[in-house]
Amino acid sequence: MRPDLIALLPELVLAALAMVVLLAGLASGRARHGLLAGGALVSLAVTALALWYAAAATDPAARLFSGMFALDRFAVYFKALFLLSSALVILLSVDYLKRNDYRPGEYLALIMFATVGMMTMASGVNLAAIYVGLELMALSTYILAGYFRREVKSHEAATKYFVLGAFSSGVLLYGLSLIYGTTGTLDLGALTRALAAGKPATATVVGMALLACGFLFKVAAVPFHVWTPDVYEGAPTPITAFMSVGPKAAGFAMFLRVFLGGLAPLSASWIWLVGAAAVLTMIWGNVAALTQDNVKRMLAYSSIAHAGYALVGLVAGGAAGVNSVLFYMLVYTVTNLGAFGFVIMLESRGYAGETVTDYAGLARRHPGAAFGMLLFMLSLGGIPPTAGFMGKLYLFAAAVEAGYVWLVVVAVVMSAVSLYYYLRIVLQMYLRDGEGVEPAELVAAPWTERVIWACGAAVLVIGIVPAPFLAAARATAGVLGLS
Amino acid sequence: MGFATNLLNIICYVPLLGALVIIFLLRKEQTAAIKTVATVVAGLDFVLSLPLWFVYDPAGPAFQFSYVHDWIPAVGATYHVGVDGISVLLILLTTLLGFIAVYSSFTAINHRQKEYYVFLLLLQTGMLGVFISLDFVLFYVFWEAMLVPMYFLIGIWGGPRKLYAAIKFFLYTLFGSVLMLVGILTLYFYNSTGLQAIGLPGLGHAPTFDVTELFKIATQIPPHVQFWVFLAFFVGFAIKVPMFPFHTWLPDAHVEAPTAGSVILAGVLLKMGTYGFIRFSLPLLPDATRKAVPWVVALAIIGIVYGALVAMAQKDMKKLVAYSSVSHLGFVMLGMFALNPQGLTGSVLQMINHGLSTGGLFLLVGIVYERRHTRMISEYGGLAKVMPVYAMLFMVITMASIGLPTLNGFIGEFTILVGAFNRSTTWAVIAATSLVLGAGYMLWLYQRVFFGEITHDENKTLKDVNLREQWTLIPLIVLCFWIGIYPKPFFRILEPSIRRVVEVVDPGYMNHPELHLPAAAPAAHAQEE
Amino acid sequence: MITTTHYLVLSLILFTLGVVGLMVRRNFITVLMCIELMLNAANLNFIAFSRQLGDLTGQVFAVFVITIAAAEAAIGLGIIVALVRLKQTTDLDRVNVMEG
Amino acid sequence: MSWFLVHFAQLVFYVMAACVIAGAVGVIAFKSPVHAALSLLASFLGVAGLFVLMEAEFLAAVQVLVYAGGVMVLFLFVIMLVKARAIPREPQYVNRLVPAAVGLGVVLALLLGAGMWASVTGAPADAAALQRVAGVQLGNTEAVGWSLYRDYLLPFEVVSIVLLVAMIGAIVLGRKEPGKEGRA
Repeated sequence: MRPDLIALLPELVLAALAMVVLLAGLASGRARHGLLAGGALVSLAVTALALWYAAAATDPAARLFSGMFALDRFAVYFKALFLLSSALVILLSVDYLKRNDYRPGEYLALIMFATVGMMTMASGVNLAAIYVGLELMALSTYILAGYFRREVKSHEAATKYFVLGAFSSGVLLYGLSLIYGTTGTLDLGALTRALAAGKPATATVVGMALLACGFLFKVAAVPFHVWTPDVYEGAPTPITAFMSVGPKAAGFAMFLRVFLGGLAPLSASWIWLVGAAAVLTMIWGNVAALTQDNVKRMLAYSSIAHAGYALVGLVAGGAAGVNSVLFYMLVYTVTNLGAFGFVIMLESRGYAGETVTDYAGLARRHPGAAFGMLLFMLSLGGIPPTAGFMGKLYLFAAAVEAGYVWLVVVAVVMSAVSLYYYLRIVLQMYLRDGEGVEPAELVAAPWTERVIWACGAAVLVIGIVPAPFLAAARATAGVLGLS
Repeated sequence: MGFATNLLNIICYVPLLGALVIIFLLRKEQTAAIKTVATVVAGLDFVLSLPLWFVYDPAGPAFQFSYVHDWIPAVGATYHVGVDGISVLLILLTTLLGFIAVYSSFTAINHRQKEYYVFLLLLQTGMLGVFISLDFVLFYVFWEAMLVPMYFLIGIWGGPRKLYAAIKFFLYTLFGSVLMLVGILTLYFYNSTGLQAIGLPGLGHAPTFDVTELFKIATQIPPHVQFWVFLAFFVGFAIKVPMFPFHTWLPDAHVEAPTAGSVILAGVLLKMGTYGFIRFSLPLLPDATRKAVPWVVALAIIGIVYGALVAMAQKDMKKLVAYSSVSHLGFVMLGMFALNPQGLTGSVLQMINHGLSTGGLFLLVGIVYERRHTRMISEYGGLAKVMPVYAMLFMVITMASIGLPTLNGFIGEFTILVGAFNRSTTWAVIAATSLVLGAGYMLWLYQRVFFGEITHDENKTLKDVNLREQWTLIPLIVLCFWIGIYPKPFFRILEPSIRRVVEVVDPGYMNHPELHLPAAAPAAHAQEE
Repeated sequence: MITTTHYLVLSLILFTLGVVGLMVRRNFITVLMCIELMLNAANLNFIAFSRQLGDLTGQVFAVFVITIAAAEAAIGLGIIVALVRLKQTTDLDRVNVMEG
Repeated sequence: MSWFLVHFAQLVFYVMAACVIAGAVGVIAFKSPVHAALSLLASFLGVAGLFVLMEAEFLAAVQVLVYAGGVMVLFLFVIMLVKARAIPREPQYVNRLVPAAVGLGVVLALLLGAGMWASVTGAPADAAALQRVAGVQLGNTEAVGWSLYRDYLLPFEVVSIVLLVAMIGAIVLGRKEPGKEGRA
């Protein structure tokens, strides 16, 4: 096979298998949820194998498909992360799909297509490839947000997500056109060379700013976050879980690649922009989360706040900054999926499951899962010995090294504030007895619980023995044109 | 790699292991078995920690029983534990109070017992970890991880305002410790690559969080860096101590916590703040420490007087003891920031004394609380008639607390005053005057509770302390007398470690040989292993 | 002489009109049209720059943009149809069952 | 003759530009979605005309076929489907229009005033450059086609998946869901 095709093998395999799942779904209708989900999981596993093979067979420095595509360690890490998060989301969806009797085929295929889009984004070294990957991911996610069509809230979520998402794509695209026009290229490497040659034109800076706005929207940073709470609350919980990890991580992959790679010579112009966004995001996300009674909304604001922390890593830049964001995305993914898994478990257990008070006394009735949720909340708050602490330590260390001590002070103070709302949930689960809050119906959610267990174990393991995971998130220096 | 190398790990993780046994092997109905396991584990831990006392060699290297293992090579964090004289005493205090806390909870805790003992044991591991860590990341992990079980102890088994108190405790201490993290990172990068973007070049050493490595650069850190790092550490430690004006979480947490929680909180947790100062701030940031002396001492003296005055006005016994802690810890800080061997030695000794006497006071309050379910002083009176043994025990602990000669408090306070006097007569005079206040509120408390007529009928039938309750107190009382009558072994074990701190933080001081303590051993050269 | 700048100014005006429309109109269908206006503005830029630079990239990219715009429109209209079925309205202000 | 051509091209540009802007204003201003859609069509066609003027014939054709032919029909179809009762009346949108328009007008003026286009100077490149691929002189359509399948193969394939997803989406979202609807 040609090296191009070998490098693209994971995407090709996943897209092909997604179509198979789609067709199988059409053939089997509403039945066979388990079988189809199993098929989707096997597809993701096969893709992971293909990824392993492709990574071994491809020169990380090669630029394939006429300079569009790179399979460096940065890309491989993010692709593995996307496959992991999509697999967990599918596991979290199985019980949900079955209970609500929706067609599984299209749903699973859309998640897989979105994953293809994300993988393209992580590998793209040309703005055209990144843009089409982004749109593939975004369009799939719009549909998924509105997939559960009997729910009014789901519609509201899809509508808002679509309008604001399309708007941000328009802004991003306009920025892209300006950058293209003033530098004459969409290739990130050529872009760096063109920008390094001299003082950038005004139009280039404007284009960069518009691009940054579009990217900040995709990672749900303030002031482009307004869609997040409504969409997260309204969308079906498995989809909310998906949106909070996969597309967000993909957004950061793109952000790192474009801003630290292609636009690095403009860093003097964008660093204050992104830095200001990081500060606003951390403050607003955490402060707004303090008053939320709806757990999904609270998690939405919390995910906004976490985007702020990750932006700190972007501002820090350098190899340490990039590595810390990579590691943080892994930490955030397992923690957040675990937390959403708990919400899903409660919903499927017939609790109202959305307001904080529904969590009263759960530690007694579901001690295992509640302990998992305790770990997730501590991890999101950055308390050792959980993964979240290691993630933040690494992230903040990178920023201190780069000299952004004030930014880190804001970040640590806000993460102390965040404990207030994470502990509210813990407080309900452990410190209240929750008499009178009984489940309406008991439906088994075995897969959801298994995901909670797995994520809980991962949170502890990464928190106590972070070295191998840090090593995996490393070795990206040089990839983005850094050393 | 024998017993000695792993001793600290064993001491630290035995409680964790016990907690896991209780979680996985026992059902929550098996309360007797749970109590037995918890007591045995806590007792075993205390026994295991005793070799430290006998084997630790004051004349030997600075840190002993060391164990180093790779942990996060990517950032230069190692799993490094080890103890010096200061930490040996604090570890012994922790294991002893840990055992007493478990043993004293048998009848006080009646619901969710399994979780209770699990959290108590986890807390034990966290506290021990703080005292043995010689790596900043490891230290920080234990420092914060320990908040969680304490949060639950207050929040689940606490008094009426437990939720408020638990969250206040958690957020206050967390807020301080996150700033400390920024300080740690600054030190870390100063030692290695520097903070390039703000024009601070580093020293170019291999990146490490190892405290013993960082000690070596203490004198090379420029003053302005020291200042900011000191400030960051100060917020973290001062909240924990707690120093005035960061103390407001303490009365709430103490009053709402269950008896064992209060014992641990007062006995060990507060010491973590003072330990942080003496372990990190003083030897790592000597210039900033010297500059901060007037400010810290001022706060310490305000704390001493304020704590005593407020304690006097309390109607609730636990709250009274809580405010007395603010006063006593002000004393500890005063001694420490005298920055001479006497002050520092007295300060460490007073940490132990406060752990013993205040731990004892909380146990004593807990005993009557279990019987009457009130802690209001006005609810009692004339208890000496119905509970003579209790009254006697209470008297001894009270005397220990106010510093009567032949008891431990006297030795600690006296040494601190000597140290303070060497620095400034004014400090010593103010501090000494406040001792009168301390005696005042404690004796007044004693008088109101034990003397006079029995005004409440319920009190007439109160049972005296039973055997188990006596046994929770007797070790404390024995130790109080021991330190009060024959403190020399304690001085001996502390002296070289204290000397090492003073050599860094006030090198000029050591040039005056006549100021040395009589018990001083020949100055062992500070050497790192 | 019509220079590239003429086209760029025109595209900027078109883009601004799209953004204004998006902000002031609450009818989902009109909002969708405004998004199309923004994409068209970007395309005008791409083609103008392509001609200025003598580089085909802009034109090729514009093909992608048009295709994706069509896909976006299809999905947007699908959401509208579903919305009308459920709530009998295309008013974005009334698509609100959750508080702010 | 060339004088005439230059002026004719100018005339065409201004007519088309007017068409584009008037169409865009119409989209915002018309209350009736049908009128708005027809304005949008005018705008699309104007853009297509400008593409021709810039010698991007292939793009102009795509613009007419996809937008004017496909997307517009889709819009009109949906507008007919949802019927008038679903269209909001928006009585006070003018109030919102004024501040928004003023704000964006200021931004626009600032951008133009800041010399945003100062770097774009000089005459456009030789049009023949746009019809050449790997040194071979072709027509515009062929050149774009070559480029699409050769240099831009990867995005092209991804875009084809995007279209597939859009198809799935339109079906999934548009089809009637059996069972109880409108559960809150």
